[in-house]
Amino acid sequence: MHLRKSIGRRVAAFGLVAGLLATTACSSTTASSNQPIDKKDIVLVASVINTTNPYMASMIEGAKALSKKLDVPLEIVDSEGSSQTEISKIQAILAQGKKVALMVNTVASSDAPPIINAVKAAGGYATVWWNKPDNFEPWDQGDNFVAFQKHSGVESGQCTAKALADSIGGKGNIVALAGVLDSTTSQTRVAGLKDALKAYPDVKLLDTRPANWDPQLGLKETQNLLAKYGDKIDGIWAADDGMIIGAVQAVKDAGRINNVKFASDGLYPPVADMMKEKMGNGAIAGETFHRGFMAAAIGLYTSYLAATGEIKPSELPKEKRNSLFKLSCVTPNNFADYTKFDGAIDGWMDDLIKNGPWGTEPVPLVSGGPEKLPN
Amino acid sequence: MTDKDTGTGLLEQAPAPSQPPLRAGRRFEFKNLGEVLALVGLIAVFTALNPATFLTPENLRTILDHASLPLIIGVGATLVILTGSIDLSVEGVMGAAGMTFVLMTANSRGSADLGPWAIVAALAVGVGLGMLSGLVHTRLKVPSFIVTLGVWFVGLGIATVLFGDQSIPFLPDGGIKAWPSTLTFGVPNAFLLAAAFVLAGMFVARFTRLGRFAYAIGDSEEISKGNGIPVLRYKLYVFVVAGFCSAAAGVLAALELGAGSATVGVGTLFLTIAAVVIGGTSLGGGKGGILRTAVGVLMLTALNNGLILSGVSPNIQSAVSGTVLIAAVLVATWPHRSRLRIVK
Amino acid sequence: MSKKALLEQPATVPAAADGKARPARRAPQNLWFTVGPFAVFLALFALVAVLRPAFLTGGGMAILAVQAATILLVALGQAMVLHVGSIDLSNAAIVIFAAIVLAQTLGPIGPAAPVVTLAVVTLIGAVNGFLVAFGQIPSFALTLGTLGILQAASLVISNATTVYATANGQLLAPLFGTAFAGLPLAFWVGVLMAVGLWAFLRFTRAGEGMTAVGLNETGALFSGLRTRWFKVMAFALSGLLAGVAGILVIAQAGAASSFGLGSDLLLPGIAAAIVGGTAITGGITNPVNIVFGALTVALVPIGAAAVGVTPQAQSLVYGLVIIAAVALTMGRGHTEVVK
Amino acid sequence: MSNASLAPRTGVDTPALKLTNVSKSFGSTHAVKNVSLEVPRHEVVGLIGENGAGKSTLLKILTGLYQPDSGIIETDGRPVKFRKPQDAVAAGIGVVHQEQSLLSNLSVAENIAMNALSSKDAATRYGFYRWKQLNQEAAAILARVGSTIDPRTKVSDLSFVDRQMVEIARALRVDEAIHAAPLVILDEPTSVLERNEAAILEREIRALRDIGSVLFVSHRLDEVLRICDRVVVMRHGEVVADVRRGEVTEEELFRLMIGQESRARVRKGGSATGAVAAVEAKGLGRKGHFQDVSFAVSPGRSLAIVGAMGSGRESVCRALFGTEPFDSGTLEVAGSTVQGWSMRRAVRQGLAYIPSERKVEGMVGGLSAAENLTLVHPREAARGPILRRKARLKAAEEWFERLDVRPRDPKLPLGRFSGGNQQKVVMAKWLRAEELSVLILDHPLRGLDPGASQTVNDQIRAAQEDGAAVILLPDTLEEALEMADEILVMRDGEITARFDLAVESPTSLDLLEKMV
Repeated sequence: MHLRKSIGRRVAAFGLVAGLLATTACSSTTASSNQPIDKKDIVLVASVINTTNPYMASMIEGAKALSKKLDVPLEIVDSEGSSQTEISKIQAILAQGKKVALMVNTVASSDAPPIINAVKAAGGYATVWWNKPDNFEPWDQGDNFVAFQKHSGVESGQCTAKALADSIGGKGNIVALAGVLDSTTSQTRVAGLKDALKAYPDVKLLDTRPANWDPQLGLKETQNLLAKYGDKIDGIWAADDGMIIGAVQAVKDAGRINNVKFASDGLYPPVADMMKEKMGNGAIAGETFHRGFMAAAIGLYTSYLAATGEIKPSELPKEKRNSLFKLSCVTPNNFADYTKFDGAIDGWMDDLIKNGPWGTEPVPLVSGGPEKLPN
Repeated sequence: MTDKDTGTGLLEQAPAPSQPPLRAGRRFEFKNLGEVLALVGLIAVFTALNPATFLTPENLRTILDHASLPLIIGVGATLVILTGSIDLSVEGVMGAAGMTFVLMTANSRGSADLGPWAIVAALAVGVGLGMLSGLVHTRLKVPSFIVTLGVWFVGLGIATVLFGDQSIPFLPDGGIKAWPSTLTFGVPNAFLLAAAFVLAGMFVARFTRLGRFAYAIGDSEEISKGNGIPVLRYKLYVFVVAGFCSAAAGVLAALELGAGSATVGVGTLFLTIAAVVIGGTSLGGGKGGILRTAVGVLMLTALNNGLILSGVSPNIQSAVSGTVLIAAVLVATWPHRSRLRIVK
Repeated sequence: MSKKALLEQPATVPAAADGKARPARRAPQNLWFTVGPFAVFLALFALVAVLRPAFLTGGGMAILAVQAATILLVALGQAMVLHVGSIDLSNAAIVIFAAIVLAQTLGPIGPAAPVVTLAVVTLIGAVNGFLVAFGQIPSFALTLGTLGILQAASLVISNATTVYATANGQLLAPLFGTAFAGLPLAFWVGVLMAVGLWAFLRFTRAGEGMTAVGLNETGALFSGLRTRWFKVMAFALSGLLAGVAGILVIAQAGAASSFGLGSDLLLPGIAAAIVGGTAITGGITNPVNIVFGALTVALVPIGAAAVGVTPQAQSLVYGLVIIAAVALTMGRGHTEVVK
Repeated sequence: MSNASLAPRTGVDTPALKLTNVSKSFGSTHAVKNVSLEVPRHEVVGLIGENGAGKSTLLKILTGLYQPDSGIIETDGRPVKFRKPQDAVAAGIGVVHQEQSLLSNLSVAENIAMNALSSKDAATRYGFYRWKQLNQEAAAILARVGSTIDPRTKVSDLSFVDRQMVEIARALRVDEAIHAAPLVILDEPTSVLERNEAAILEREIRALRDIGSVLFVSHRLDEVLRICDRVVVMRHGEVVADVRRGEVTEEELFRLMIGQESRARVRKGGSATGAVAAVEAKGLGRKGHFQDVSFAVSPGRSLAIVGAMGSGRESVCRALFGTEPFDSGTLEVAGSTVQGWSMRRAVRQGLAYIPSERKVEGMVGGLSAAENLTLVHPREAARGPILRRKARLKAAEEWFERLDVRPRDPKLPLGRFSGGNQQKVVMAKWLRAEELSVLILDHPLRGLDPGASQTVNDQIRAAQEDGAAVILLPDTLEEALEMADEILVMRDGEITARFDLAVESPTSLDLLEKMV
């Protein structure tokens, strides 16, 4: 109860705050100017979920490469896995009064509306990657929400499921590691997996466990599944390569690396190495190819083009505003076709600038969203 | 934050005032039987539900393997909680120490190869972070809850900075990476290491000043001070020990994963604290022990494993663990209920 | 005579510690207790503003207020629980639960949805409090358990996916769409709550009773106060305020999911309460200062990004600043024993 | 402590402890001012003074918790400086604290050795405990005070008296450390002991005198005069008298202590004002605590319950107030049987309970005195649920005046008042009730100096005259004989005797006979 005697001070404190507010009061402009922005006023902003996941690291790499090519300054936002942090950091950059061309890999789909609203209020342009609410469409939000972009999750699941099922001879038992429980990306990929397995009546999906995109949890969950099903497991599917890294380790520890096949999404460099080395007699049976650096650069470049006025979002067809980009299915057989890209990021950036965001191999635009789940 | 009776010792009797002095020799009292019985009951239930899979050597090895990290952390966490403080920095320290270890031993990035010194360096990081927690807590009188919360972020930050923006550092196959999962006497090395930590912790708690003073401080800091115990110094030591344990767990986790990851400790904090509480160590300090925590860890690990084996939906798994936690504490504290009991 | 010493030592008497605290230097400490959180916030804000003047001119304060709004509500609820000497680890899970319930009910029942949501989560908070007070389960362990249960409940009712508030979203739009003195209405809702709680603690018998419970529960019990119900009330308030925070989540994002926006408010909430001068031991709380605590906690990541700290080092900075801020502002309780 | 020699010290004439002009101040208050005193070998020196006279500060200086601002402390003729408690131990000073200072979750042996364990000791090697040796040493020391407690017992499993024995054994432990005669400081050890236990303690103190010397701090003048060879009186931080036992009477000591004449003690019986008993217990029992307790107290009358430790009288009082349950018999308040009895209901029925553990149970130290005063019965301090802070302050000021509470600032936290003034506020908190019907007092004078005791007793009488029924658990039998209209004697949970003081005049001896 040391609270008394302090009303005077408190009043003074509020006075100070009020003064402070007065200085900042006139700031939140609603002028969502759709005027082209001069190139030298633009700042590229790439917002990633964290900085330690290989996919995110690749996104950062791509953003940096594009920034260098375009000669436009870049800011990286690390969300630290938290929606709260993500939104506040993006807003902090907007608060500096710069005109941003943003690419954001949202932590959760519900983050998209507040981010878009903030960008709109600051007169910037944003492209959202991977997650957004289903009913939150760019064409309803005006030009500042330039586009939503992703690779098809269903396709990814189908791709890898097919490769995995084939590798075990169309017969056997598999288990699946999903991402965070409420993630649409994970859900679409699992839906794709299940859909593809319909063509393989002899392949049984024993169990699906969430491993939160995390290698450590991938390891633990795989250990549990191995204990539960023992030698019954012939294949392990994961919604992302982060988890497959843990799963491979668990299977190695169990001494079954030659008997279990893996399939997952992303072809991260470490997994690419495993595939290349034909680890465990070709244990990595299937992957998808798409790259964080490509996604980040496509997203940033889309926003950048809108910001400079080179494209006018409202005039774009719908598939260019809610877009699905090509995803390639990788097996040990066609693996060599995809190794060339990782070493040539700069060259790819040149292609991107030449061909535009929708027409650059190996990830051209294939169709428009929203993604349909298979029945 | 809890300085009153929050004793949760299963079947632990309330001090009976009229009792004649008891014969001592507390090491084999029946007090621990409550938790052990619960563990046995849990095993029985899951064995009944999964007759073919639960009680297999392979699954038991999996449980022991999964128990090893929380067991190691539990040693430090129990000591800290015995003094009446709490250490939330576990996951951060694990991340920082794990990354330090991976980057300083032979790895795919080739950053450095200091051989065994990498382990020393990683443990030093843990000791340093433990010391940071302890010093801020004891010297600046900031509650341990909030200091270690801050150090959690500091540790994660260190791990993230070390990770940088390069590729994942992998440990080469074979060699030290295979050690944790190699079986000795049919048991994974990781668990043997954890068992060694638990035994060492029990020895410290019983036979050293550090352990005895931790109990004393948890009972009453004022009285301990009056008895000449350098309270602040020993609290600092306890945090250093906790940092050491977390770092050791971080190294072990990195070895098991075979790669560097800033979030290598994810999920271990609440698991460990729940295990400490279920084991019957009082969050108020002064009551409980490391063996109790070990039993608590085995209970929770067996529970998680058993739920997966029984095919319980992952959506409600956290609810089952939460209910078990509440039920365990409720059952343990029910005999202590009284109109005057203060719980915080 | 020791043969039958029937007089029980009251089992809960802390053997010492009472009355030995000798708060010398009362006046200056008291002054600092009053203005500390504000001063720390001002200093940090000034630092950011000097290093990056654009932050000030670009409406940094408004952005800060948006971020601080939910943290503030969660922190106020946490502070009420800390005030009676307990802790609520489940209140961020309640935020998400409330957001999901609201998102699902907003369409069907419109304006009644927020009311229903608040009633449900207040009840959840009250159940927490009831189990602590009457079940005599330590709050740390109990709310750790309910945290798990609520997470599962959110996953189940949302079917483990994102739930959208499809209709009647305009009901909540003014919270972030309307500004007052440059700051969004949502923030002022939090400030209003803070002032209300301040008045509640200062001017009502129930508030004073809660203070008494936090300072010395045994003493309050022997004075015939309804100590148990005060605890239930504190937890119910925590649930209610978490529910308001859940409403803000929907107002801000229009959708909610189990691990989405609002799910990570637990630690910032506790940090904001303590940076706001709340004593973790109970009985010392100034809700108005928690406004500045929440602003400080919200400022650190924004400020660090604005000042240009590399992304990798930002959580390092966050940890250090929070420790320093708490060391400067926290309410050093009624005893000299710090746990 | 560079000068603590391990060799046995010689020279019987040098005092065990000598203070010369020791001063200590906190801010502008001089807690201890130019204190000089000696404790010679093989003597028991009494130290008395009102609360706040500086005794506790002096003790803290002697035990190394405080450092004096100036002055010299000598033990065995050598000047010493105590920077920490271990230094005092090394110099052969052991303390039995006023409040229990044992670590209840550790064993007896550890507690006895704790001071030594926390520095360097033979019972540890490189920081590792040698339990066997530790237990043997403890058993040896316990044997010296005639106790047979197993040193491996956990302290929380011990009875109160056994704990006191452990405390004394621990104070003796210092002489193990220096192989010489110890100085044992006993800080008001009898204030929490029952009379017959106090007798045991007296025997102990005499035994201690044979092996060392004793500084005995107390409030109880009769006790000091009985036990001590010399008495040092402190007032306002200074030594105002240093006299041998035969040279003073109790009244003179009282005058020296509080600087005024002692008021004559006159017993004044109450008179019943109503036909219906304010509270009546009929065959009240609680398993394992007390059984078949029956009594009735009418408004305006007072009942004292006496008994030794373990008599169950505290439990009875707590059951009356709803703090503890009872499982047999009935309780009637104002003529009607109570159901679902709880503290809250008791308070609403006009019962008041002043617990002996004042700081823990009786008050909320962190709240201001005014807030404490109106916590139970707000009356004019609140309108409905809303507090009226000004009205409250005014009410508090009136009570402060009436009870002479010092300092006269009801806005200060109650924890910062001295014990006597705290007790006055705690009394006032209950006396404010309009409907006060039963006043239960559990050791109301514990730890109070004579001046404050008188105020408290006056208030009890005043309440009684206003029609409250008083139930008193006195510290001493004299207190019971002085205050009560009726005395119940309890032993082992049962009533063994009743005395109506209007018709009979029992002596202390009569009561004691029924207690043991």
